[in-house]
Amino acid sequence: MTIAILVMLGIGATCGIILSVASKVFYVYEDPRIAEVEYFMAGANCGGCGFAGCGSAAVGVVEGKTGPSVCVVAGLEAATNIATVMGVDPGTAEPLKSLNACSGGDRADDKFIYNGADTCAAMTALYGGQRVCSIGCMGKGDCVKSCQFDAIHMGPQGFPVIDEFKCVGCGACETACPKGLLSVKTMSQRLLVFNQEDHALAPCQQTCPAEIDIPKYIRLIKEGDYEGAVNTIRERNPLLLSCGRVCPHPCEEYCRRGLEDESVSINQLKRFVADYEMNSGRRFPIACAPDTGKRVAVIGGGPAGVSCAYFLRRLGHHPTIYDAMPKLGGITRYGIPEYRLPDDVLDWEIEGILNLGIDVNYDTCIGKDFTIQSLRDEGYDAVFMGIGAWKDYTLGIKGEDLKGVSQGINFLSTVASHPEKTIPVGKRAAVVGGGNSAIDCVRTLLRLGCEKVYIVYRRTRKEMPANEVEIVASEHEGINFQFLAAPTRVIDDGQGNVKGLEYLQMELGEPDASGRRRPVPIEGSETILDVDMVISAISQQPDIGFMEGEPDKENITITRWNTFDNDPETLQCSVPYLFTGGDVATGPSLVVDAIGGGRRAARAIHQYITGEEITGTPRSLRSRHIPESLFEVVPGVIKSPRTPMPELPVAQRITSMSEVDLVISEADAAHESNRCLNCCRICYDPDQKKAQDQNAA
Amino acid sequence: MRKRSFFGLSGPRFNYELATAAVGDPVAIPIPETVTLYIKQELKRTSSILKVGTPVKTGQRLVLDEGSEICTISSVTGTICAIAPFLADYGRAWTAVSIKTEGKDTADTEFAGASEPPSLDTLNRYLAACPGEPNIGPLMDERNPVHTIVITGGNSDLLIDTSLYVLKNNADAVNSGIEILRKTTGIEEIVIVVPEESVQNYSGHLDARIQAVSSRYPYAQPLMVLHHLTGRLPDERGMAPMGVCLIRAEAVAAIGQAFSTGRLPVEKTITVIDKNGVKHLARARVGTPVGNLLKTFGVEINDRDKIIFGGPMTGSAIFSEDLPIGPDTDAILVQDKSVIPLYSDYPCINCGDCVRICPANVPVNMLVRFLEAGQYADGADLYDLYACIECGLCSYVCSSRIPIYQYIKLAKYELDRIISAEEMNEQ
Amino acid sequence: MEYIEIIIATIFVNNILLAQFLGNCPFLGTSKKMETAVGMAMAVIFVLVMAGVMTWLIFNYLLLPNKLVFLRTIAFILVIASLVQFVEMFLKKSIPALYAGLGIFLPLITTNCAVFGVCVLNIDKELGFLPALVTSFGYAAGFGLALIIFAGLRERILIARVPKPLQDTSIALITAGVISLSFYAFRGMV
Amino acid sequence: MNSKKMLIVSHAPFWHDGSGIPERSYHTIIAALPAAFVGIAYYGAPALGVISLAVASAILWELLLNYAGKRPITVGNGNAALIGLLTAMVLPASAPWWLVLIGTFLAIIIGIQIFGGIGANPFNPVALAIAILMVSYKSHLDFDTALVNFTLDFPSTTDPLAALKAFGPAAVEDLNPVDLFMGRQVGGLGSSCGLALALGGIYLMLRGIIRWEISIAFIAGVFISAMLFNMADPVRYAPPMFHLLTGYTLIGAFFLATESSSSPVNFIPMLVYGALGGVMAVLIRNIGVYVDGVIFAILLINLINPLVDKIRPKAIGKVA
Amino acid sequence: MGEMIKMVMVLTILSVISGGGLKGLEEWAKPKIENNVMNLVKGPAIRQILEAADNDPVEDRFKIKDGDQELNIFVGVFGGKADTVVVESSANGFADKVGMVVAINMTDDTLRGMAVTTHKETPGLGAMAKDDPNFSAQFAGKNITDSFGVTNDGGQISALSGATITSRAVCSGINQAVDTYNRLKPQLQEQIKGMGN
Amino acid sequence: MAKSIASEFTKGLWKEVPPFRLVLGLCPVLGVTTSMKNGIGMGLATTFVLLCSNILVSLLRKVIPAKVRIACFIIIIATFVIVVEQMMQAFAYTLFLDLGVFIPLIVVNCIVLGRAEAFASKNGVVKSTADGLGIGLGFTWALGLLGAVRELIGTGSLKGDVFGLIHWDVPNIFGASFEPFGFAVQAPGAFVILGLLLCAMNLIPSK
Repeated sequence: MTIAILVMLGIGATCGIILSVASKVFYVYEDPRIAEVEYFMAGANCGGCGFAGCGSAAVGVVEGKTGPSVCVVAGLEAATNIATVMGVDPGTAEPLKSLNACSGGDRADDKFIYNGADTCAAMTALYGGQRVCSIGCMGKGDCVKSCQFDAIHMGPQGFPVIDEFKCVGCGACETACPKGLLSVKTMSQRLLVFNQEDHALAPCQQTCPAEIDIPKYIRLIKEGDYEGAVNTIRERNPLLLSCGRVCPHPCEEYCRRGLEDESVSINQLKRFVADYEMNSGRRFPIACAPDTGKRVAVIGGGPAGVSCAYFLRRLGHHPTIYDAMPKLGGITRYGIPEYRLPDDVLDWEIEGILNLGIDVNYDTCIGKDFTIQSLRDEGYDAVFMGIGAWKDYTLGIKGEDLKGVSQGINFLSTVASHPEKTIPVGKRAAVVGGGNSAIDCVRTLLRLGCEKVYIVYRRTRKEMPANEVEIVASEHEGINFQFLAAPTRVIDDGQGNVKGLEYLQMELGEPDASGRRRPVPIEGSETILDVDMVISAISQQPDIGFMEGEPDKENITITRWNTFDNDPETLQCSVPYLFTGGDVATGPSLVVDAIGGGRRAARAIHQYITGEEITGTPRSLRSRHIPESLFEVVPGVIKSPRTPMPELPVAQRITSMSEVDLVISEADAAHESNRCLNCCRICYDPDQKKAQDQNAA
Repeated sequence: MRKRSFFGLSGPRFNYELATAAVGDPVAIPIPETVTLYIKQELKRTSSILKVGTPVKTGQRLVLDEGSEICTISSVTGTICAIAPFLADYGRAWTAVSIKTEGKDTADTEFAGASEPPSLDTLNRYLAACPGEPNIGPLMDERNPVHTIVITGGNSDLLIDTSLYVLKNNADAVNSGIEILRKTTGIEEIVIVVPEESVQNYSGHLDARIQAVSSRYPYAQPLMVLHHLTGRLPDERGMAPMGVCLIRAEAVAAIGQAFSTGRLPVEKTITVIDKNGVKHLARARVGTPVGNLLKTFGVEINDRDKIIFGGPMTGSAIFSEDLPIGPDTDAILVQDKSVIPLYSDYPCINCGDCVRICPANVPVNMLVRFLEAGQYADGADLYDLYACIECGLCSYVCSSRIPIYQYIKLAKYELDRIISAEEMNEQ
Repeated sequence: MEYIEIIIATIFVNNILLAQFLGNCPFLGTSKKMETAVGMAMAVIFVLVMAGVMTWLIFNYLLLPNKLVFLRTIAFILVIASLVQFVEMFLKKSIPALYAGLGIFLPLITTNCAVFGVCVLNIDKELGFLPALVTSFGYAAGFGLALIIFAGLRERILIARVPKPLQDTSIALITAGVISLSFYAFRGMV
Repeated sequence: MNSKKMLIVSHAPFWHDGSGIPERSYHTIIAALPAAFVGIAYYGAPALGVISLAVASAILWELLLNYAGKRPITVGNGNAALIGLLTAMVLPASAPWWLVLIGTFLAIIIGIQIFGGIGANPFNPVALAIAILMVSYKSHLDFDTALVNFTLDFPSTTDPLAALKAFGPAAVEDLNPVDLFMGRQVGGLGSSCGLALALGGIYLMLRGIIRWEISIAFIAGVFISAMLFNMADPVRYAPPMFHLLTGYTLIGAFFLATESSSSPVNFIPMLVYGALGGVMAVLIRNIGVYVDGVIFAILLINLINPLVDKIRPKAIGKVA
Repeated sequence: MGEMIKMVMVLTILSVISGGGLKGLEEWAKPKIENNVMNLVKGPAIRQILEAADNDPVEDRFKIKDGDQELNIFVGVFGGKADTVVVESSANGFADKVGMVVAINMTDDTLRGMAVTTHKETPGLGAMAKDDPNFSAQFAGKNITDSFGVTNDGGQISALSGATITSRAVCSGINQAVDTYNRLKPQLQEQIKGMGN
Repeated sequence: MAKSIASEFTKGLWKEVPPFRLVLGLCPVLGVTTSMKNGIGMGLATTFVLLCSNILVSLLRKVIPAKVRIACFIIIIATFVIVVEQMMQAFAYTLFLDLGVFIPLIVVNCIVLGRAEAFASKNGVVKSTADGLGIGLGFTWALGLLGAVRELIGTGSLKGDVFGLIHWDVPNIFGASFEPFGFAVQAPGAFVILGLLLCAMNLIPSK
């Protein structure tokens, strides 16, 4: 026993002493990270990684020759730790995922028959490849071959399909694709993608102000993946319930099916999935990037502000909304009547967004409770200005100060702020204007018990800027239209109340710069409309009275339309920390424009507060279209009727504020989504081929 | 197409065409209704100068933007009818300018005013897009001075007569071109490389040193000539550091002609080889659609045929009859679908035919495996990618029918991209 | 003559990797590139000879006289580990050039069964000092030879169109199997 | 767009010499057939059975793996049939059906397919299969035991190499080289007739399908090393001609060592490769444990093929 | 410096604990192991070569000093006469040492038999030394005055095919056993006297 | 917590089972698996060492200085290897003879040292126990499987026992006329069969 102990003592002590002395004597400086990385490796020096031992592997990691998951023995946990040492994203919080832009594949036409090396790269080297579409997938699968993780396979349509669960975001496919169709992006980067000329975009997506990937969400609806569809919309538009109800859907104008048949009812499909989520009883989870600790003040809780705050939050920042009203929603709540967008729907939607971790200060008004400067002083890294356009233009005629004369937005918001909806209204009312808010006013008046309601508009029905559906609906509800009528004065009953509205009859003259024919008054055609209430709803402008008290007002430039001067690409104002969006940036516009603006501003703010260079989107496609994607004819379409929008019967709806437009059924949604041609830039799935495939099957 | 001989011990032997008396005079091709010219520059949205409807004259210099060096020379008189981006081989983004011709051919006078005295700038400005595409760029590169100008008198591929024909019949123009080059560049060392069997046709007639090379393919390939003269081949940095500038005989003739007449030449001599292998010589305006030439010689094109710009070993197949001939198109080769060899998806079986035929001693069998696997850098480091002189003989003999030459070109192109991307990153 | 026989036996006939199955992990790990394989082969030869000598001395002069044969596992591994670490540190500081070519492979050797296994085999066979030295060298050279051959083959296999489930380790093992089979050729030659 | 003609676009060159893998395979089969016919003539129906089964099963294995791996069907290139034929030719005529099946399985699947199909195999598939069979089923591949039930009209009814191994050169010295060359000896059913094999080999060399350097170097390697052994001790080691004409020497030299994907392509490496194979074959026969060393010798040279093939002429224009 | 001391200390203490513990374990296990070796390895082999013996040779064993080594000697009783001793021996084989037992008839100095006990030879080749009865049978009855060797080296033992090394090892092992026997013969005779009966 | 311990245990059984998923510790895998019995015996021996060393390393992880930790781990592992060696000689001597030099070689098995360094030196005792046991048992079944396959193909039968506790004897599974494929139990066969098994494992997803 003793000898054994002594021998071991000798060996142990000798080894220990030699090693510890040697470690001092032969000390060589190394990057300290090498030791840290090595600490997390298995230390078995097994060589399983292909490096000469753990030390070499650690050097490899530090020198960037290999990734953090190099050690096969130590497993996942060690990989995470090593990634932390290296400052590489460990791939848990914001995983990089590969994304395929082309959804054309086989259906895109060929320009020649290719014979040669079986790789996309080689094929692309010959006259840009065989596809006519300049960004079409070649389908030879260079990306499939490049993927070490078996996450890409060639789909049945001849373009690669990515398995998001297997994808680790290594970026091999991105480099492999000669056409640059695959891009590896984090969720944040994906949220901030804006349409560009060289993107694979369907005409509808090019048109959408919020740039929603419409073909994708319709495809997902077709496949029954409603959650996927909702998430697709949410990547671009947080207010899908509201937009599903109030959006005038410019996208449908550009629907390729519309050229041969009726266009796909895109907005109803959006509303269908949005309502599906609301009625399913659970909120589909929304992922947010890891916290960055940056704070942003968002002034105004309307669609622009909410959208901006939502995207900032998903990018990991901390937005705080300041709103003058007791509830968020801005114009969508206070300017759009209950029967179009019910309050509880809006509440549900906004709650979901605020649940992501957005703080709100209600009833705090800029100019009174705070200034832009005070927010800066509070330590916000950037400020978003989204107060909208709430100041109505006045008619500028005599008698506007009479009792019974009010202004559109003012009127609508008063109605909206009284939940019991018992606003005293006159018996006969005239609303001046032809826009959506005029229609909203008349239809609201009707519901509030007004007996006879006129719309007074100085041009004809054809020129009315309001949505066609709205006009039709108000016609159904029995609104009287007084076209080609220019109000000249409000008539006093002698006690300061309205007795009537005098207007001048007009006729259409030569077209003006906007292409509309200019109304020309007919001399001596004054007519009096017998009303006791007049609402002017001609247009609005931002109310920027608070700027008077703003300390930094010298530097903040205001345009002559009372909007904040900004770079239209980045929405940055004349002071670098201030960004803007929505009506206050553009003048009165669509809700969906404001949402798009909020996202654009969020991108610029993100760049600003993370210290990046603030850039616009290169080759941006804002309000432009890719010429080659606009067709004259669309061969292969078999006519199929568009799903009509279900509505409440007229008798029911004019007696209450309940919602007029109803949601389509699941079967109708399936039908409607099947009508989609699943367009890409220049290719699409013709119905004829679908029918053939079905027959064949 | 030449098949393998029954006894496989000896490799195939190809010889270049030697301009013989049998080659007749070129057939003049009428001026087409529209010509299309390429400006070798990407079209960014719109051009600031050229618009649809702009009138142009023959010999007018066309550029996309003010001050741009890259130009083309209008070969006809007419009006511009279309400007579109064009994607050439290996991702080169060009701009195609189509001109609708008018009845009368009016010559532009800008060059006549600028041609005296001849200078490198003038050459670069007006002649870079002339028939034969003189390679002026390297002569202007001050960081990498050129010490030798090599005029490749031989044809760059089999079956083609163009170059030697020009050299033989335009000796005067070539001589004055050489003189211009001497004068403008100050380079004394100008070498004309011709196949050895034809040396006696030229020696004494031409005002430069005549260097004979074997008339066996691929000894007149540009890279092979370069190796013959310098003992080296360009590496991944390209030709620039080698101090040698290669110019085709036709380009030299064009230079000579331009300065002696004061008008920019706009006609190109082309060898047309039809489906039966019959050769015709033609002269056509640069930019004439291929279809016009083929129609003149009664060549019918069907689906799945192949039209090739250039010769059978190094040419480039095109996808439409409407594509125009360029200033560098020496030949048009048409193949019927019944004779087109198809590539297959077999891997290399290591038969070694390629290695034995390779004039550059490239270990093609290993190289192609690495290239197929996409390991371009390893291929260059371990298996002499840059020793390849791009003759295409390996693909010609490959039993597995691997498009080896395509892989090699692709690898060089991809490596080039990687290197330039890295340089971008470093900056 | 005896030593030549030992060398042939240890390199070819009784190859440590292919017949004795020792040292397989680095065999698979370091054979992907020829450069690595050569470095590893050199490092193994270097260390194995040193370790063979050290362990032989320890066993015959320390353990055997004290009847502590059972402690050889712990004693050997400790000695080998310390030796390797010491040499590594020494090279890194004193001969950086050698370290870059050979030293970086040293850590792989601590847990290389081949090194430890050969030391144990030497003792088990009760070899004398010189035969033990030659045997160690022979085994190490055999290891290097197999590694270099394997790396040569593997360079080609790595770029071949091996079916997906067989790629990498799986096909490498099968190749190693065939190499091992080929070495049957040397059977009975000594 | 549709009215346009669809032209074929490919990269240069636009000519091809017309050679292809199927041609190579079929010509090699043609070259191997005479030797196979000699085997059938000597051993009768069983030999024919082994050959047909081997060829059929080889094709079947490849077909199965093509389907399993969802890869293009490659049996049309004749390579599987060739491998099957060669496998049969080295087996004894008495090989039971299952042995043939296992043999072709090993050759096609382990030998070629799992490495990625034709061209990817680092080892000669036939040599690999036979080597595995040799170490697994010794008795079936020992010609003396295997062919015990055959009545053969040969000068000696024992395997000459086995006799040499067991009893030394004295036991085989009265064997006539002409008889051996004509295939009148016990051995693999298609590998004993030197004449037929040499004819086939010369045909392949002339066609350029196999490289003459390898075959000649192999034969020279066998001859010279056998001669040296014989000179050193004629009592223990047989003369070179004997080694050349017995066993698998000639089939190895012409058909196995020359298999393209496991052999070098450069001149010097081919000579080294072939010669080393010949020397190893004689070494194993003379001092190793196996009766015939050709199979293992070929596997061994396959191993060093990637290494020796690195010896090659300098590429042009290369500075270093 | 403190850290260095700690390093050395920890290493040393661990070594010491390990060494001490293991020694204890070894002492406890030693008899068991010896017993195992006797019963499981040598026993069967010895019983096999001395199948005809009247006694159980494994029971009847004794130890004898040879220099500073202790050797196990087993005794076989034939026809009531203890005339056979079994000596252990080993030699280097192909992979590792080949252990064997050699039975020697003391009356006429011939081999009564031998058997391989432990080896790590290749299955099918070297391992046949243990498994192939024809091989070991060659030795029975040979006179120990001859040196044993394989035919290749000019001896009389035909080697196992493909396992010349193993065959050589067996021969040299027997030669060693014979040496030992010759050296210890007087003591052995002394010991076995009185055994049997 | 309970769930994570369970997952530490089960990951070794399937998701990270050496040597199929973590291609490590190959020497014993190839060397001793000529039969199922040997495979399981070797696996259990390794499991014992793995378990004990994991526990001890985990207990001592705060005491051991970082610079000499590898040396210390090696001492700990080597000690347990000797324990196994002695115990096996005392209680399963025939198995010890079959496994031969591979028992002391457990000390250089990458898996053992690797788990000690990568897991036990950074985790608590309970987790380390679960990890050691899981990986060890995973190793055991992998070795057993490989042994069984080789024994079956190479001899046509399965026969053996584990420390005399469980016996199995399945003769002539493929019928009496089966001629065993001797390659399987020889050295090269070990590589090839392990390679093919790995391929089979790759076909089964790890989730």
